[in-house]
Amino acid sequence: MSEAKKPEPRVLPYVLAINEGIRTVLSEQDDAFLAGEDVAEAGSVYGYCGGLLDQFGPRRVIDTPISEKGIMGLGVGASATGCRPIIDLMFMDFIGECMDEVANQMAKMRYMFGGKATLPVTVLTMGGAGGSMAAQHSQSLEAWLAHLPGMKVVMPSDAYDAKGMIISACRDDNPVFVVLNKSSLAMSMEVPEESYEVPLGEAIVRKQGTDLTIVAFGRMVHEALDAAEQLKDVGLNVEVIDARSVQPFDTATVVTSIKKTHRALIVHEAVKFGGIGGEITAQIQEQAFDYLDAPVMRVAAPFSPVPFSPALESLYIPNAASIVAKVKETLEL
Amino acid sequence: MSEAKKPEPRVLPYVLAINEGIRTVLSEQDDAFLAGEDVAEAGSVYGYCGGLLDQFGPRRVIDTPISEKGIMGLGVGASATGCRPIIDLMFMDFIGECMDEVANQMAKMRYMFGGKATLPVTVLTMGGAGGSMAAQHSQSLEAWLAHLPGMKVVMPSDAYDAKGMIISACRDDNPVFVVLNKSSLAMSMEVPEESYEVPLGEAIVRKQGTDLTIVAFGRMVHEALDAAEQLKDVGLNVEVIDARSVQPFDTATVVTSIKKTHRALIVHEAVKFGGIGGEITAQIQEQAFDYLDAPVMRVAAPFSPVPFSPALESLYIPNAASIVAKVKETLEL
Amino acid sequence: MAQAKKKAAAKKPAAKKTAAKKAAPKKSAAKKPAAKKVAAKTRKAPRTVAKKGASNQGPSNKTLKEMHLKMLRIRRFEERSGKLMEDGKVPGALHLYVGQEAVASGVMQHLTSEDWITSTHRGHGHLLAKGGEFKPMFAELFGRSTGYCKGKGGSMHISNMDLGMLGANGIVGGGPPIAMGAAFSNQFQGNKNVSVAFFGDGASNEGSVHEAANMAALYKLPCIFVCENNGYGEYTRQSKHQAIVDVADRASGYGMPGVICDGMDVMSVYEAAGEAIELARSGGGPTLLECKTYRYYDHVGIRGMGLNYRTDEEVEEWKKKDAINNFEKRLIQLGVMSRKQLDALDAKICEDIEEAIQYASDSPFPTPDQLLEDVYYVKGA
Amino acid sequence: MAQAKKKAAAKKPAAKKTAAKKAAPKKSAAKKPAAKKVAAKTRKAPRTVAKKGASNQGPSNKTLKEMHLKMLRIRRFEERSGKLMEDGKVPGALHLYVGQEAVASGVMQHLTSEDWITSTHRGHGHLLAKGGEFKPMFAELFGRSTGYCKGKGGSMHISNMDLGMLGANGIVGGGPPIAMGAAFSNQFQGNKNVSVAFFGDGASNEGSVHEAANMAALYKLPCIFVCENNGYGEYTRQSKHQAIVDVADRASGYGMPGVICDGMDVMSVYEAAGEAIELARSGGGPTLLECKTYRYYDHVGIRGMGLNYRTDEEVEEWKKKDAINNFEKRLIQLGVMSRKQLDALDAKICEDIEEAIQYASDSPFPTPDQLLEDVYYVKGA
Ligand SMILES: Cc1ncc(C[n+]2csc(CCOP(=O)(O)OP(=O)(O)O)c2C)c(N)n1
Ligand SMILES: Cc1ncc(C[n+]2csc(CCOP(=O)(O)OP(=O)(O)O)c2C)c(N)n1
Ligand SMILES: [Mg+2]
Ligand SMILES: [Mg+2]
Repeated sequence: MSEAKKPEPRVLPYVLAINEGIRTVLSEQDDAFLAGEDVAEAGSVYGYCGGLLDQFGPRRVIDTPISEKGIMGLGVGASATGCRPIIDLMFMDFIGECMDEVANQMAKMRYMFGGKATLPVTVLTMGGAGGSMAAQHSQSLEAWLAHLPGMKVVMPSDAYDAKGMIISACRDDNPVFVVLNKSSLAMSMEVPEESYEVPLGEAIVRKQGTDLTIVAFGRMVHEALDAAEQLKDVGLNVEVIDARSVQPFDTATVVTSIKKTHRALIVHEAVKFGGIGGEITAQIQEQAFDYLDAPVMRVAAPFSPVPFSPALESLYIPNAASIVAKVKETLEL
Repeated sequence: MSEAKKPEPRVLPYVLAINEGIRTVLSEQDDAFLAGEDVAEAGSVYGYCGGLLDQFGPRRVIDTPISEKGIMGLGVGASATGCRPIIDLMFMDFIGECMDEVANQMAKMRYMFGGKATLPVTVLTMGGAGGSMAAQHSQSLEAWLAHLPGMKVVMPSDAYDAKGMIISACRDDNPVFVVLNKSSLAMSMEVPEESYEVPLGEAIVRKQGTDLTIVAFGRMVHEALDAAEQLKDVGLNVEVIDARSVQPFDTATVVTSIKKTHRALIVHEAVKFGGIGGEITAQIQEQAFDYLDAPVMRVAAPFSPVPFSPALESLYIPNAASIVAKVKETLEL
Repeated sequence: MAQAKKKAAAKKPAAKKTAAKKAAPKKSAAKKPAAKKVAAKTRKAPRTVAKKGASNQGPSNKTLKEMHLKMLRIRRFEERSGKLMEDGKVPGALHLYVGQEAVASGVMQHLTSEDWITSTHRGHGHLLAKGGEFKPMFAELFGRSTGYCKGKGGSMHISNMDLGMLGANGIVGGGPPIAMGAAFSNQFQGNKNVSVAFFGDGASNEGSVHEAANMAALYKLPCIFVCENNGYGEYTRQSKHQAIVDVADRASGYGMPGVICDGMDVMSVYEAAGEAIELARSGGGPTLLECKTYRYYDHVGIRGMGLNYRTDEEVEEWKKKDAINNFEKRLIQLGVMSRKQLDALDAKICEDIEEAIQYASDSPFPTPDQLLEDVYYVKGA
Repeated sequence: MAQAKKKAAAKKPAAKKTAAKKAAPKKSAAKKPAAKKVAAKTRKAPRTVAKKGASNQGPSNKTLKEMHLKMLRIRRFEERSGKLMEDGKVPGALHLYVGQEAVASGVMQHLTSEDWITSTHRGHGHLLAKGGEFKPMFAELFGRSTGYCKGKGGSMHISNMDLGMLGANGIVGGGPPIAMGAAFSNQFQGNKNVSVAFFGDGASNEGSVHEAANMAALYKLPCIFVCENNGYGEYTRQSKHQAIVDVADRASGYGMPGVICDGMDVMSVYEAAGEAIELARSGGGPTLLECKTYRYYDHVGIRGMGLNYRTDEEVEEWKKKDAINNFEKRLIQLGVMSRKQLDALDAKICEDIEEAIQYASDSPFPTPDQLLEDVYYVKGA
């Protein structure tokens, strides 16, 4: 940490990048604390809070009862009164337990109070399927949050963004949900040791291309990049955009790309019907109708709860293969 | 009621049509009961449960504590075990208090149990703005529910449909949310005394037209019809479809219409971003891309919580004027 | 009035041991399963109401006058608001506090603007007692841009952060988790401020109250849970929404003291709240304070829906205990204020109210550009 | 074992008056604010554990053998499941019941398949005790189409409606509101069936449990709330998640009896549960029954995350109270079964388990077309 010469590029898995993001925030901001179920002594069931209790002590790293309404209320009340809470909601599926605190209090308090309350609270939560965790531990519910004026929602797809977006979220004076993905925990990449921000509300082009634009959310970015690789074999050069932020959504970056490629495919892990893909599709055709050579298509989860059996779950989750197939369909290949 | 000759056409307000819908169900189904906050002795704060306690007694018309999780759990547990509960959720905004019971239990139990549980439960709830009820008593959150495989969601726009859809919902062996609109309570029309169904999952063309298709949800149907009337003055003949059902959504009826009119406008009261309009837009352009002469447009609430002040609320809620303006924009008039 | 107070004062002082002690569960569990009852009883007993320090001598005349002023301001504000609603001058729903004035006033007498409170849908009284001013309050009820929330909140979200008032709340049970979070801030910041969550008997059945209470007790937060038991949740009387008579009975289940006071007697509230707040300020953790009270008006507005869910006799019976009438008699008796002074004060309040109504009526509505402001905090904006 | 039981039995019988009496709140309120403590104490006292009818003579040998069989089937099933998980043969999360067998077995001994239960994430034991069979259970854990849920639910949603088992639940606190709803059905239908909600000490802090308990007490539903207090919610010990030692202390706050029993002693559970269930069947309403117990394995799987949240000594201390070992000794002592018979039974169970595992392994996975089946109920489908 305190080496004299510039450290070698350092590779970190997503899980440790999350850890470092929180660690950085707690180091930089005296008013910040972390609270959630099993985040302190156990270091979170995913391990991403490991060592935080030791470093920052029980005043700032707090185990809570299994009381999501209480936990989210803690985030609302503490952030409105001068603290900068980081609230851990273990599984995104549990948001139903505290949706009132999220939707009616956290998201709305500033507006209802005529701008006189400011809630710098960050909620970390884990979405996504992939480990046979079944219907109540696998959901991607970002569309619910994005429908809530007042709330920001981001979905870091990799370790670098996970750290940077946690830092940005915690510096933001608005409530921000950082939706992580449990199937990405072991995914490694270079992550700087120092503190840095990844802006909220900005998409990023992960791969340049000309034939079609894929807009992917969270872990699906990697499936999209895989698909792009495979599509090279059939002579297709697709562009891949990592949406990164769901709310605010960076329509400009997406539209710019589509004006070049004339075709778009939205990919998310959430159920297709009512998922964020519909919103993005609507915005694309509102803003780039004349540029579209094909309908905006979507790859997303089908219309069922997440099944337990690996045999079904593997069919359920969008992947490179289903993306490739849909790209070909869009291009009428 | 027991008159010999056929009764005169009878006009009933929305609020009494709801009442008659529930009354019909309780008369027809011995296993049905109605439970909710202040539904029995007070007859609901909207008055639509008036007289039900007297007619059916306290065994079947039940006041509950202010415990939305408990109430929704009652609906889940009782419907899975042989009853046919009608659960009243006073304001749709309160769904945050019981979203787990709705989303993780009610919507998913059948699937998680491999099809071996059946939940014939109907939830009545009141959405919509218009009476300066402010941010926590005015929301339209049907998009959340429509994103939940297992749940049916309907939005009757008038008294006839309110009665018929309540009856259909209660005869359905699936969980159904009937989302009513509080600004429609006094709206009257002819409603038959006898029992009848309005199918769930079927849209209906309310006005034939050729120049553009408006797909409207709930109370917005009437604003759309008003707009259609006003648009006649500028020589436009728009078709108005009452979506009626959000989930399942009747894409076929909508697409058929658009193949005729080549233009579409979706109108709902919910916040535009992440609202159901995005989903419908996506489906329309997926299925009728080549028929569209203009982007599918949307009229919906802007990106803020519902404001209290009548001065702001009147700007916030979509109405005939904003629909007319958007139609003209779509047609580049 | 004095009677109820004395009864409360007669309660036995309980051992000072804190409720939240962290014994290993298995020990007391399998080894002596019958021990529960004893332990629970000890924890359950309310602490003594005998005063320390200044309050040992009873409140000063200044305090008595302040509490009276709080109550009267609320009463007149609410009466007038109700009329305005009936005249169609206040949009939306208006839940009035008339009858319950002693609760807000007795509790708030111990608080400064540094202390936080969360309120309910019935929030005007709390804000007024916390220092709310007539002008921005009426302006808010009228939906004007000069209101405390620029007209965006209205009655159900009226708030003032500078006064430590974290908002009325349209969600029953919405306040307590937020108050608990504010109390957490106080503890975290190491100050001596407290947080008070007001909620109703009906709200006590919401899961949110349960979770907030458990966490407050666990962390020994400076959080006071004030249940205003007015006997009804909307049109449902307490016996139809819970199988208990005293909400305070729930305190022992969280490991905090449960105390009952006469919510129609501002002195009873003042003393019980003072104890609880002092305990919280000194690190002793939360208290559940139940105030038995009554609302004179209907659930919404004055006459409401005109339902027969309670009898006129019941209302009249409670009005005999009227907090303001009885307290005024006492102030006269004690020579703190004369009838004439009281009448003058009343007249002045009414005058201020009319002036505030005029101010609010003359205030502009928010402009269209304000619709989309205040959704997010924007630096420098 | 016997000691704990005797202590429980020594509790004083309380007045038979029901908890949920509907006194007008204002009466007892403002008039006599101090009355609370007395009333609460009366309501709080657990009912006597002395048995009526058949159980007066103690359970029959048949009953003893059935309870033992239940416990042993659970133990062996769970041990084997844990191994299979470690071997990578069970996908997803597996929360094992080893250590807590006495609770499910003692409670379920009183139930038929007409009675409903809701379970938790730790649900295999409840299903087995309710009559669950090895084959469809292993098949479900393996995600096969022959499983109880056709492989769609897995461990966390395993269920069987025919056996009256309304599902394990991935949501902590998810079960109690559903059990309350099932109890409502029973009352509505006028039958004598009951509903039992199992939940943990950790779950007791969820708002859902609070709301369900209040409603069950209010309506006097035939619903028994069985809290399996194993001292931990995941890796957080009870003293770090609530400021009370006995979850049963919360019962009085709902107006229902709170009873504690030794969850490591199937006889203690059997007796306490018998009382509560009998009360519920006879229209006496709900009971909160807390069973002090312990899980031997980690929160998930056998070894879990390998955290040091509890000591080996603590685990060993609890194992001395092992429900099965001690009960087997007693069965031998009483001459109900011999060591040889017990060993033979054990061997047979293990054999059945291996056969079931084979069956499950040989079973087909669900086919792709099953993915979108069972989302809605479709008539005739
Ligand atoms: C979550 C929620 N459920 C229901 C309501 C509707 N509602 C508003 S006030 C009220 C009664 C509240 O009763 P209580 O807590 O006793 O307060 P009181 O009105 O008596 O002051 C109800 C049911 C609400 N606003 N929020
Ligand atoms: C609503 C919700 N919050 C958190 C979790 C994660 N979780 C699963 S089990 C568990 C601990 C439950 O503790 P307890 O109720 O005591 O049951 P035990 O595991 O001890 O049997 C937690 C926190 C969950 N599944 N659901
Ligand atoms: Mg009340
Ligand atoms: Mg536990």
